[in-house]
Amino acid sequence: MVDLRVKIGALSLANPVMPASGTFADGLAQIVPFERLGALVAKTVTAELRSGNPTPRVAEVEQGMLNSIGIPSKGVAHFIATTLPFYRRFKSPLVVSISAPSADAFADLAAQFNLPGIAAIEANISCPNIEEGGKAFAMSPRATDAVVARLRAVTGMPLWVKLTPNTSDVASVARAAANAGADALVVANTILAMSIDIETFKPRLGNIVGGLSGPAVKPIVVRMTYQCAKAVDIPVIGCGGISSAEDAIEYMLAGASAVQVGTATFLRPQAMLDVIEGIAAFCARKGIAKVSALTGAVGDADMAIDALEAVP
Amino acid sequence: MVDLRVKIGALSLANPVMPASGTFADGLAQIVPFERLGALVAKTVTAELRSGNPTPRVAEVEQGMLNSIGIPSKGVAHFIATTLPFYRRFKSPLVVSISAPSADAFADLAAQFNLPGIAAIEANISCPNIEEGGKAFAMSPRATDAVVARLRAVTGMPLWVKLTPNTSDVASVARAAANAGADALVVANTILAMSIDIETFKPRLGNIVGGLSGPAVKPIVVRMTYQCAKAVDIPVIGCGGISSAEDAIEYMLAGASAVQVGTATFLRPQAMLDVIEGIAAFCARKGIAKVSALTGAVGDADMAIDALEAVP
Amino acid sequence: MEALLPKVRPVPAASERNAADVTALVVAHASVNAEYRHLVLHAPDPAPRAVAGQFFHLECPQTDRDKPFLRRPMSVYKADPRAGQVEFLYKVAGVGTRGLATLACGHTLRMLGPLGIGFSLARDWRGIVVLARGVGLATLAPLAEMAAARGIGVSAVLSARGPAQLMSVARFTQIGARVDTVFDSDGSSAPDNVEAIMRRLVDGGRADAFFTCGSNRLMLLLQRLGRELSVPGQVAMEQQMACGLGMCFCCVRNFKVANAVISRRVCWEGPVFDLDEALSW
Amino acid sequence: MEALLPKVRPVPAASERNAADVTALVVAHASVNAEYRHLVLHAPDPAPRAVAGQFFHLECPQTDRDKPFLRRPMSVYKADPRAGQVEFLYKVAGVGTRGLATLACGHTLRMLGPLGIGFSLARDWRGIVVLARGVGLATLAPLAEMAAARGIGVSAVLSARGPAQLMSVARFTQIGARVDTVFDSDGSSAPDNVEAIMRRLVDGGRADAFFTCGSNRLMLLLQRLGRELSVPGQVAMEQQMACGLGMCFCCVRNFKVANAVISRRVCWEGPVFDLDEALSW
Ligand SMILES: Cc1cc2nc3c(=O)[nH]c(=O)nc-3n(C[C@H](O)[C@H](O)[C@H](O)COP(=O)(O)OP(=O)(O)OC[C@H]3O[C@@H](n4cnc5c(N)ncnc54)[C@H](O)[C@@H]3O)c2cc1C
Ligand SMILES: Cc1cc2nc3c(=O)[nH]c(=O)nc-3n(C[C@H](O)[C@H](O)[C@H](O)COP(=O)(O)OP(=O)(O)OC[C@H]3O[C@@H](n4cnc5c(N)ncnc54)[C@H](O)[C@@H]3O)c2cc1C
Ligand SMILES: Cc1cc2nc3c(=O)[nH]c(=O)nc-3n(C[C@H](O)[C@H](O)[C@H](O)COP(=O)(O)O)c2cc1C
Ligand SMILES: Cc1cc2nc3c(=O)[nH]c(=O)nc-3n(C[C@H](O)[C@H](O)[C@H](O)COP(=O)(O)O)c2cc1C
Ligand code: FES
Ligand code: FES
Repeated sequence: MVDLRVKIGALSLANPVMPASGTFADGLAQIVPFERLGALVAKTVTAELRSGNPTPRVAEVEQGMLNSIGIPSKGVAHFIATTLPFYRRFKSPLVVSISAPSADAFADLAAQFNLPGIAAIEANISCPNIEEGGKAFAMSPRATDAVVARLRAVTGMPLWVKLTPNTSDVASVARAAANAGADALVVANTILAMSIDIETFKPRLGNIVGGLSGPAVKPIVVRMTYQCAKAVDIPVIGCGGISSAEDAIEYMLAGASAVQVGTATFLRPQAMLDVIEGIAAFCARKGIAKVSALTGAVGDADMAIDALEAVP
Repeated sequence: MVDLRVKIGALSLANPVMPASGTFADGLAQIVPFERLGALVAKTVTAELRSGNPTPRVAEVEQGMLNSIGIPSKGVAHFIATTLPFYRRFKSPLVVSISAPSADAFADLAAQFNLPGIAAIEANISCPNIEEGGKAFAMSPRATDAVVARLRAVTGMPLWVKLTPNTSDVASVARAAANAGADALVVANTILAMSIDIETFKPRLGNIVGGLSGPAVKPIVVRMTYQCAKAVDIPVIGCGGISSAEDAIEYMLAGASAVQVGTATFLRPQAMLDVIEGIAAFCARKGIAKVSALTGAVGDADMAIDALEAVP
Repeated sequence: MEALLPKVRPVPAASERNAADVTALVVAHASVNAEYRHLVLHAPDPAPRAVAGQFFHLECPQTDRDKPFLRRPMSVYKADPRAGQVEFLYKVAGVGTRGLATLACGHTLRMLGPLGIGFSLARDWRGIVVLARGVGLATLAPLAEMAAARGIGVSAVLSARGPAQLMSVARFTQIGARVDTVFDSDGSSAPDNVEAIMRRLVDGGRADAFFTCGSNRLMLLLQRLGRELSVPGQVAMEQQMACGLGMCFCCVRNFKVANAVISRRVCWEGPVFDLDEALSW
Repeated sequence: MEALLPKVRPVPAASERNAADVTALVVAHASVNAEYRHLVLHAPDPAPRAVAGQFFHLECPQTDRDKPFLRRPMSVYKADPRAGQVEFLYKVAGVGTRGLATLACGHTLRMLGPLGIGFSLARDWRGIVVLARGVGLATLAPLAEMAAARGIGVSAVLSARGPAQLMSVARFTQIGARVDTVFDSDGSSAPDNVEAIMRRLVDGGRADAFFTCGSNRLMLLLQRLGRELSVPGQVAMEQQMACGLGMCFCCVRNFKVANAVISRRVCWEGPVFDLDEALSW
């Protein structure tokens, strides 16, 4: 039997597979026994009511989808009254994803979740920061440091920080988050993208631009996971285009301690279960006793590099 | 008959379709009559001999490929002696792509191409800048300004600047390039990515990371093209995942004045010809007399935005 | 008041729903006219227990030309638990439905469902009026059968571009529905005429409730009449979907409830909504 | 010295080459053994004019399981301009070749070629020795025929895991080649034994040149012998490719020329290279 348990800091998960925020809700309980998931990750919640973006909010592209949902939220009070009790029925640890438009607002929100039944806070800092003209916090190490430090000050909970791929230097952002006290990083949110209907000349999303997710982003986010895992000592959770056990294993080899599955669940609602079973089968076939041994096991040290040398 | 001509600053092209640098060479002349292309874009040349990266240099992923060629180059002298005379045999304008490790070296190299038979210089500033610890020039507006200003000082040629998608804020980089005197922008180079063979645990590229190109990047680079075209007044040339006339039209609607085709030529060597014919057929069907009317014609002004408003 | 049930009906929790992702077998698949196709599948439980107004999320086949990425929602056109069958009536519109159209007998199809909330019939209704156009027919045909099975009379007004585009008339006449057909080709589908027919049906005591699907214009007409004549109604709506399970919030539409505009997920709170609350799309 | 021709031969310019991207028709496709398949295509000009050592870049079909993105290079196993046919012998190795294996008679396949530089035979050679293993057989079989057609004697040493993995022996015997087979299963493929066979062939005056393909180990053995015994040679090499046309510089390998290590594109300067210059891979 393969030992599927992994540790994300102080938190133990029964297996390394969990949903990505915003791609998971109670409706999936019809198909997937939530007890079998490594963790449950709720949709990002904001302090206030938010309506989200205009429709259409989704468009499909080659091997991926664009979304411009825009974090609709019923607010923190509704979340605590309704969503939290629902998820507490399952024994898998619950991760609460939060978002706010400033570092102070983030801290205020996080402080309201010092509640039993919550295993970790995931700070979705890929959202616009009103103090930086709407640039996402996670686009810059400085803004990341500021918001994570404020969050750390108000919560003793395991604090996960979800980064954006829309940045020049994800490793520096990762370091900033780790130094400011993050317990783990989630790499990453969606990549800003766009699609136009050439018959109507209209953008396919009501919001004009949106986030790309699905298989198309995997090689980009695997690279970021590798860079982040090299840059920090805290666990990295890989997220982007994972739809099979092979994808999850690739992320783990690149340095991820666990993975989140998003878009794949829309295509195959039982995708997370397949990933868990496939990882176990892979480890069994390879004689790997603990899945945690995969983390960072990429063979990049002893690469046979040709001694190329140019002549005219 | 549809008028396929487009202008890139002072330069007139017979049609808006040209190859992407590094995906085009004399070998294609067996398949594609070079006279039919809007322009010819040579592989990036450096001042000195360079060997490029270790093998494997290519890996395929879903709807795309990774490459880590690394700009092997036989140097400027060989280029002028051999490559230039070859391309000069064709009447399509020749664009020479150059790369160097510092702003000064860029300028030195560009100055050597003030030669007849060259229609434009494409500065591939997505390459590492040794003065910024190896970060690509085009990752920051400041470094972009510095290198483009130096280039502008030494060349009266049309100066195209090729941006990298690996940046937080491509619009600011675009503005920096335009303000420093670029005549056009090429948006964009490849996206840094990675792939690991889960059977061997080895990175699939000898260089560990490489550039993602092909259909997978299209929605991301269409978005960047849109952002850049909104940000600057100079023409933008779209490049990333174009393999059909539909793709090219989407880029033009987003704001591109012309397009470059890269990876698609590897899959279908006659891809550029198909794109040219397809654009002409599309314009004819839509009653569009001039292909240049497509540029920036996306219908983003009068979007029907729902008045969404959340209540609990 | 049972007649108002759709308005106050609470949205069922996940634990009260019964969707599953099943593999269904194509047993028949044929063109109905130039645009529409009729697909019959043998499907394991719980699929054939779908009720009128519910839908399935279909994994459309990839072809050389078309590579649908997301699933596509389709209303159940007929579901027969005893025969273990589910049927769809669909229009070949784009990437996904073109893929679907390539399915041949013996092929399999992954489908998730039954999803969403179907139509509700109050126990004290004696007659309902169904106004359908285009794809709306697919959604409303099983409603007519459900009503007939409960002893509720059905009057159907079926609108189409022309007689060649009309479908499923037999589905309505077989259950003894009174059928009016209106066409663009002869002008009978004009709003004024449709309104006149509706008023006659209401006057004739045949309209304890209105049901519609498939046309924004007809929905607005019926909404106005319903408000004027105090006839409750239900509308089945469409929206682009990703998950079909209430998770992604892609599929929202706006509704007017009291004085506020709220957004609801078509896949989870719908696709059947109270006619009075629906907003134009 | 014509015997040294491969070393000084200039790489032909694009204008001297004749590749085209053609649509070929599958006329036969069968398994040769558990791993290898033999594909016969009817192909328009210039495809059937390919010479031994050249290759094609094949657009492998996508399947539900496999979505090859890039084309795959395959040596021409036989090309017959009169019959208008091109044949391949390939090993089902991964995504692309699994896709290829699904082709049935009547299907079509896009293929770009002929590509690269084939084998060269000096006019004054009387006998050549061919040492092949695995996929190398596909590449060297047509060379043997080309040599025979020019009146050059062929001695072939064919290496395989066991007799069941041996292929194409008839292709060699039919042209009157002297064939030695060596196997892992009985130990006869051990380097010492292969070396002994080679030395005997050289001593017997049968080796004006060595040719090999398919095994790094055998390539190194032959290189060492060639240097010691002053026998020139050619080796056909493989490398991952994207374009096949010399454009992308993906397919480079290292060669030792004089005292420098240089890189060459397998698709453009090769795939056939001077044995003496090749470096281990
Ligand atoms: C609950 C529900 C039930 C439906 N029932 C039926 C049915 O029984 N029969 C039927 O023919 N169609 C039905 N539809 C519509 C059907 O889902 C779309 O026609 C289909 O998804 C189009 O997919 P495509 O890939 O063929 O077209 P695409 O290429 O995706 O799009 C073609 C056009 O249809 C629009 N479109 C795409 N998806 C949807 C969608 N989900 N809803 C509305 N418009 C869309 C696009 O914007 C575009 O204009 C239903 C939709 C919903 C939401
Ligand atoms: C000039 C040339 C001629 C060739 N002729 C033949 C032939 O006649 N018959 C034959 O069976 N094979 C031949 N090959 C090898 C063949 O191209 C590869 O086996 C094939 O591309 C593998 O593709 P795949 O998708 O099935 O496997 P993949 O899943 O792509 O890879 C399977 C394994 O093969 C390796 N590989 C992939 N592509 C190549 C390549 N181009 N060269 C070397 N290794 C590769 C991969 O690294 C991996 O280890 C030739 C290669 C070249 C370069
Ligand atoms: C429809 C949709 C909604 C999303 N909503 C959120 C969200 O509320 N909060 C968040 O942190 N990420 C959100 N994401 C991003 C995902 O959590 C995930 O980071 C991304 O989709 C990449 O993973 P994938 O390729 O597996 O989908 C959303 C993604 C999608 C597709
Ligand atoms: C094999 C390969 C080599 C490339 N070499 C260069 C280069 O030398 N200079 C350059 O500016 N871009 C180079 N590029 C990037 C392309 O020009 C282009 O920007 C990128 O591939 C995106 O376009 P595509 O998706 O159409 O391929 C290369 C791309 C590939 C795939
Ligand atoms: S389709 Fe995802 S919430 Fe409705
Ligand atoms: S495969 Fe592109 S240069 Fe050889």
